Amino acid sequence: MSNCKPEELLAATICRLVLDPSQPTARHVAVGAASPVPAAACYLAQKLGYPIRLSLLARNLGNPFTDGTRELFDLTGQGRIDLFFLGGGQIDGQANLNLVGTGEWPGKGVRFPGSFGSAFMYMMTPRIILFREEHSPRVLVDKVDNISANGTSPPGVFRRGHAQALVTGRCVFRFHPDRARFSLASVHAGETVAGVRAATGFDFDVPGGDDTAVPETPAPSDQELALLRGAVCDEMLETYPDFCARVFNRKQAA
Amino acid sequence: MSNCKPEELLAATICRLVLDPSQPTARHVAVGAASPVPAAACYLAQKLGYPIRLSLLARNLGNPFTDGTRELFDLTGQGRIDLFFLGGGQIDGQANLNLVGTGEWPGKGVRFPGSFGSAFMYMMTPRIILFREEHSPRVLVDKVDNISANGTSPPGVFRRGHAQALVTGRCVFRFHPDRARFSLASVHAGETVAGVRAATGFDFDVPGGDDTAVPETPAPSDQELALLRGAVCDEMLETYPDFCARVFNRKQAA
Amino acid sequence: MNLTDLESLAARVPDGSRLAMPPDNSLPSVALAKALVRRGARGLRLVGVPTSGFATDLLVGAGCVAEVETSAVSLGEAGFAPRFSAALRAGEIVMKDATCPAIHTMLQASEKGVPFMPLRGIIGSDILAHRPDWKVIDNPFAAGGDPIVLLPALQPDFGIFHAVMADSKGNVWLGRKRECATIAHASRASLVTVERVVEGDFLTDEKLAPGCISATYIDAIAIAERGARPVALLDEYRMDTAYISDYARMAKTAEGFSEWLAIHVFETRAAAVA
Amino acid sequence: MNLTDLESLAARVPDGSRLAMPPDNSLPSVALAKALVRRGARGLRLVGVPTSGFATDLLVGAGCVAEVETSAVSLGEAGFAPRFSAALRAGEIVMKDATCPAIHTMLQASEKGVPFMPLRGIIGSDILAHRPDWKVIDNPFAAGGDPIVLLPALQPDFGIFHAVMADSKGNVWLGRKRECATIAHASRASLVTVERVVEGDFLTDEKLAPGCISATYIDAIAIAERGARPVALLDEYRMDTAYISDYARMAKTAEGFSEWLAIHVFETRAAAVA
Repeated sequence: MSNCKPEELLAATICRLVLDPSQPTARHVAVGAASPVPAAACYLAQKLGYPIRLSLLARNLGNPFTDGTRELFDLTGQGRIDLFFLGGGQIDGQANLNLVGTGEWPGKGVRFPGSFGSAFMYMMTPRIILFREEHSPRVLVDKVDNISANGTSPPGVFRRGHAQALVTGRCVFRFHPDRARFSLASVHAGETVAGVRAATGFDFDVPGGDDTAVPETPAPSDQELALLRGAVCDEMLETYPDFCARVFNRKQAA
Repeated sequence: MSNCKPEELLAATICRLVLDPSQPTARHVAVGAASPVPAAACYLAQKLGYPIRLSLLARNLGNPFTDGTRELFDLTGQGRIDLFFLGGGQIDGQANLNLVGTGEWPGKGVRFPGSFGSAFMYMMTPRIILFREEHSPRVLVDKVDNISANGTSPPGVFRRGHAQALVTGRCVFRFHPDRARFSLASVHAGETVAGVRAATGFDFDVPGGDDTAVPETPAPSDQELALLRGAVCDEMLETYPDFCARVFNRKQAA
Repeated sequence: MNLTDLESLAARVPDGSRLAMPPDNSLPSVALAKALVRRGARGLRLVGVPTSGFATDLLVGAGCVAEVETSAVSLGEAGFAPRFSAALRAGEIVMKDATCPAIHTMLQASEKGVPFMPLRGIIGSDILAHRPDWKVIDNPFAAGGDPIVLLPALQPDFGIFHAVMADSKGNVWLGRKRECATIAHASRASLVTVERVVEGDFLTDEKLAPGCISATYIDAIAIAERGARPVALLDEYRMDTAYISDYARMAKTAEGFSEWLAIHVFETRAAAVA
Repeated sequence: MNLTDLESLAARVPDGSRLAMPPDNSLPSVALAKALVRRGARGLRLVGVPTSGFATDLLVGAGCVAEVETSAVSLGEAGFAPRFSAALRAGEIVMKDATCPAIHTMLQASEKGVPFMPLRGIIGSDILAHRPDWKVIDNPFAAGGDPIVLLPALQPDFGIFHAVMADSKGNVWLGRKRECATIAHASRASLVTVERVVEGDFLTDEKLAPGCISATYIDAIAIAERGARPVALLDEYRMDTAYISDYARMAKTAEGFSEWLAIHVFETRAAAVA
């Protein structure tokens, strides 16, 4: 698997998190507009034979919603979306997300695009997988400057779920809502725990406190890679042409 | 006009109330499912040259709503419906409507179909014209057994309007929300004030207290009659075939 | 898609289920209502969206119904609903009167996943007085003294309606009758009858997609040709007023209704020559 | 129907108006945004439904905008919105951050004619902390201790969007993009650009009606061919990514933006050869 691209590793890794048998089954997964890697992960799960309904917000032709852009949020409110993906300009050690900007409100430092639906989706979806490829102290901070969406809620506040995991370009963290902390689940090939620690602005746990016990993130299997480059790419070509060209070296027919 | 049918007189009468210059202009009028006479009245106003938008709930083909049956109520909530028609199994002297039934709730005596949207429409529409062809002490009662929709509201309760008038097979009443009473505006040809009083279960005012000063309801003009029997009937044939056959003696082409 | 037959569709509805159904000016599945009568369903709680018609009278008459929540029950031009009226008089059903936009609002609250939604009007109506589950609060956005009604979310167990067609993916097309979309969104699951199933995916067709309800909401589909009959289906067929008048006449008595059931639902007896 | 030309449509929008507009994945009228720049509109308050894109960056850059209420402003693949970011940094606009379903909900409250509507989530987000117009109450339908957000009704002065076509009656068809219907219902009036006008009445066509917004909501219509460009229009044309990238590059500086305006909005300068 030495020729596996980073995006392929990430897609296969997220796919395993989606299929994690310790989690409630993901029957219906929604994927936001700018999320080709999570989309690839979900298509991969489908192609592996899991009957997941996948609603891609980014699809123009064949967009799954017939009640306007409101429908995703209504579906989620109804409890019909089991899993969603979120990222953030900043993510902190308590899994708070900042999509608004750095510095004073509303982003007097660097303004990010904005919260999108995060303040709702984070609390109303049973499972959330956080994904941010850039793993640096700039992104993974101790405390976000502004909270677009909070990682945990006080008792009594209606909330269906929390972050299941945070996947970055270097590693996989699990989130523990009971103590509002991340633990390191695996590091990607070529990364070390010390390296991850140096690149992370927040403090996190290592299971058993033993750095050497942290496993390497499993590489995609041959079957997974073949599916990603074949059937998954076929599905994604229309919606994510740039991603398919860059990662799978495939161009859409004119 | 001796050959004018009762429905034609009623339609022309309601048309004049719709066009009453002392009232806020009716730009958009909605007409409920079982209301051919009000529908004829509104079509007549259109054919007389008034630019009224008319939304007929009863239309199957070409139904004006594309957001489901909710849209009428949303439109009304938005303040976009200026005038609506209501009736009732019982109507009392304070303009309360009973569409639920007689006797104990929910109509242990005679059960009527139900309130439909009256409890909302009566309060949220700036102008309401009440229409009930049967004019008897059974229908026009002192106090309704059950209030489906109330004729007036205490101060502070959000309400856009009240009944403008009550049109029956015998007469036209005006409603005065300030004192929550009806006054007799006109009696139809062949009716007397005394006759109306005998047939009415509630007490009402006569302007100046002078029975002889109550005018006769004007008959339809030749132009109005011609329009009703021609252009208005053309519009109504699809939606109200039975009414058109009975009143205008016109049958739909097969 | 989950394509089954009409009787199996009816078998998916446990006794005591709460069913949301559109009335006769929308797309009721009269075919499924008849199948529920045949399967001997009991204790159903019907929600008329926002009113109730032929199918409700039929189910009530056949003893399938424990409760009706609606804004009106009527056979339209054919008059009052005879079996509903009789059951109400006999105290055989619980009646929860509402008003049309309140039904829509309670379903919209469920559609949105909120516990309640406000609605103007209603204050002063006896409907409100007889709905202890409806609340009046003082509008928190006004300076005070502005009462407004809050309605609780209503989540039916099943949405039941008839659509024109289904596609290979289990999406259904029913045109502008979007109250059925609200029903589907608000209900735990929907059971849908259709005139026909066609190949393809309506959601990829910009002309068809706007009149679709996606398979996400739909538990199972059965083909029932003329499944709305005697009610009209968009531009596909008109209301069969003779059929409804005939029903209204026969259903005036319990005996006449039984005879009608035998002919038109159980088909154990041939219809009398018209 | 009220058919006019593009510049007259822009002239109907007084300075200071609140305009609701869909973002780049829906049907923004970029043509009308450009006409508003040409007319020199000032003090506009833009509402992104539920986010904002190209047209918003353009209007902000041209100095037409006083306030932006939205859940995000972005050029999608082409990155952050450059003129919006610059104006925010310079304190030239008031920013009211929201979250997508909150925008929908505030418009739905207006659509329904209620002063507020509840929404789950949001509690704990700094968005709520910076919206004094949003309130938290204790859910009156729970036993206590269940806080929930109430959002006020938002009524834009104008809904602004681009549709595929209008008919002789002034109804417009835009397919599944129903957020535009919510915009139209919630706004005092809507101004719509279309690719073309066709004879007939869409509302009498069961296939077209579900994707229509009726003339009731629409103040005036102007034909603007490729009026969504550079944004995609359903299956009619695709997104012009080169056009957007070009914009994103030039709009990095105020000077580059002015040059872009001269070429693409005022057309006083020819476009550079690509």
